[in-house]
Amino acid sequence: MEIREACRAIEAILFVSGDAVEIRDIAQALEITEMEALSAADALQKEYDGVPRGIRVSRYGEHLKLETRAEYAPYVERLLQPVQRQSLSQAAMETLAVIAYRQPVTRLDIEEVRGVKCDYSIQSLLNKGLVKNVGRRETLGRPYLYATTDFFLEHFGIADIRELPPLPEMDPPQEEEPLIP
Amino acid sequence: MEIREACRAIEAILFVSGDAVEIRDIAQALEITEMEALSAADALQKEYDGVPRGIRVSRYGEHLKLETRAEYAPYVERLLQPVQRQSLSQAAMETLAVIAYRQPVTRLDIEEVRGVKCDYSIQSLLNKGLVKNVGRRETLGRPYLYATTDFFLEHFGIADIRELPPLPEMDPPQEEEPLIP
Amino acid sequence: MPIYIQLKQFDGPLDLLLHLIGRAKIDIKDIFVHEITEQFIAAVSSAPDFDMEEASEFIAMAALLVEIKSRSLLPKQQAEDEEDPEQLLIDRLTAYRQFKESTANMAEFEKSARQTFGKLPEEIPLPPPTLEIDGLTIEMLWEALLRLAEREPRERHEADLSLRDIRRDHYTVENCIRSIREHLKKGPVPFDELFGGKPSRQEAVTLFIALLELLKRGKAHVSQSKTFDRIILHPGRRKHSGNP
Repeated sequence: MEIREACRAIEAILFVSGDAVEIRDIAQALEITEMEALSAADALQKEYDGVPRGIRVSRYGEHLKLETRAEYAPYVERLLQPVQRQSLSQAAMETLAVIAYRQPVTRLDIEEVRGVKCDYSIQSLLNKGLVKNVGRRETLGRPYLYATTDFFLEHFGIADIRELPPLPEMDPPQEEEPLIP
Repeated sequence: MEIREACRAIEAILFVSGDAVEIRDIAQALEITEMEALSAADALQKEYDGVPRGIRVSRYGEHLKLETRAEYAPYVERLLQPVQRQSLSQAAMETLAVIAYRQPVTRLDIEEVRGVKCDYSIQSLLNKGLVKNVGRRETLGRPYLYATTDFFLEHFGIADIRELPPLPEMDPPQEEEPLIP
Repeated sequence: MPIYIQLKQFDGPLDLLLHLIGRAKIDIKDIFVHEITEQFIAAVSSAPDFDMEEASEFIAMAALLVEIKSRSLLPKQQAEDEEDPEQLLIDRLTAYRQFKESTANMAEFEKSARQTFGKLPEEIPLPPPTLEIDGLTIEMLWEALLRLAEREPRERHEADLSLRDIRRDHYTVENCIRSIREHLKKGPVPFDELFGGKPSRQEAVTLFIALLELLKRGKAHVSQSKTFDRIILHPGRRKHSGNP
């Protein structure tokens, strides 16, 4: 068997096996000597290292193995576990806005501003990791207090909640009722 | 991402996943367009085919797969017990042929051609992933329509359904050559 | 010549018919010229593995064959637009044979595809999934706030909770407890005197919770001489006089 041919056969064997294969076993399967198998393996290894490749041939003692280069692992991970894209509903966006600017707030505080029940949108923001529970207000019923998370800051690329732009100035119609601007 | 880099990443992805991977998923993982993924895949395929290699990149419809070249099967089999594709029964093959050549078809269409009930063989083809449900025909009873999958292409080693040879000629009476000898 | 045939060998009546035609070495269109019909009926009726479930298709075909045969004995009385059942059957057989033959090609493809091998997937421990949220921008947050502002203002009880500032609670239960205990050091105190001039709702609620907490801890007790009379707060636990 020619060395080029042996290279090809070794490549096929290593690929199908996935695991490390002993050089002696390869020689036996190809009906060549171990020396010949070794030099074919060497040639194959050089070939793989010559051009940058996504996979490479590694030698561990008397074993050969085909494996991925570490630098491509992130792509593999991203493929196996794709980033989940989600978007916020208008309702969730409003709830988030109230929490962001008034934190910490209770569900009732939010509902007072929005004028609708907010259990669902709070739950959805909690699930998405944008807000979290930061304790309870020590009033009747000890309601949960909600605030934004580090993931929220990360998403907007800000270090601190105070970096959120100030609310737009609007002339409040009544002193006592500073609505949301 | 540069095309060379994309090639390497695709190579690593195909190696790790072993199974056929959808081009769309690769594009997503590499954050490139499907068109870019396709041209990188093309380049990788050419690179593998340029020099004779023990393995190759095969394309089956919208899927890519890394697999051994047929010439090296004997060596692989001598050393390892590779996972063999199961061959299909005659009944399953007949049903599959009707679906492949006439897709999309309903169960009744297939039964009309074969003259027997086909529930069982359709179900078994569905289970094997060789055919899929592609909607319903808008006629009485809204029957399901079946078509072949990319795995069908993989099973038969063809890149595209158009590579199936045309149906055998209808006309010539074969006096001397009985169908079933 | 009797024919012994196992129906199970055949994928339905068309398959059996093709087999008989093939064995007789005739063309499909000569099916009614030859004795195929008789052979088919004989095969079905003498089948040793006669299973009603599977044989129904064979019987239906036998009936069709007999019907076609008997029609041919009668003078033609077929309407123009009526399809000739004999021609229909011949067409079906021809189409079926096409597909049946195509399976030989497919089997060839399958065979050569079996010469290539894949690789088992690697087992990879995965990091926790990452989440990305689309369309969440500061502009969108603002828009949401503006929408809220445009909405009909509802009655607001606590003006101090404006969106303008992020403010801590003014009143905490702990502070209120401390202030009540200060009051109690000087002796019993009427409950309403605990509050300032015009307590906000938050102040009233917090004080009341603080009071309940003190009662629970046994640091204070209350008395009231009659309903709706002033509630007097006393320091310490109520001393039981023995009355039930």
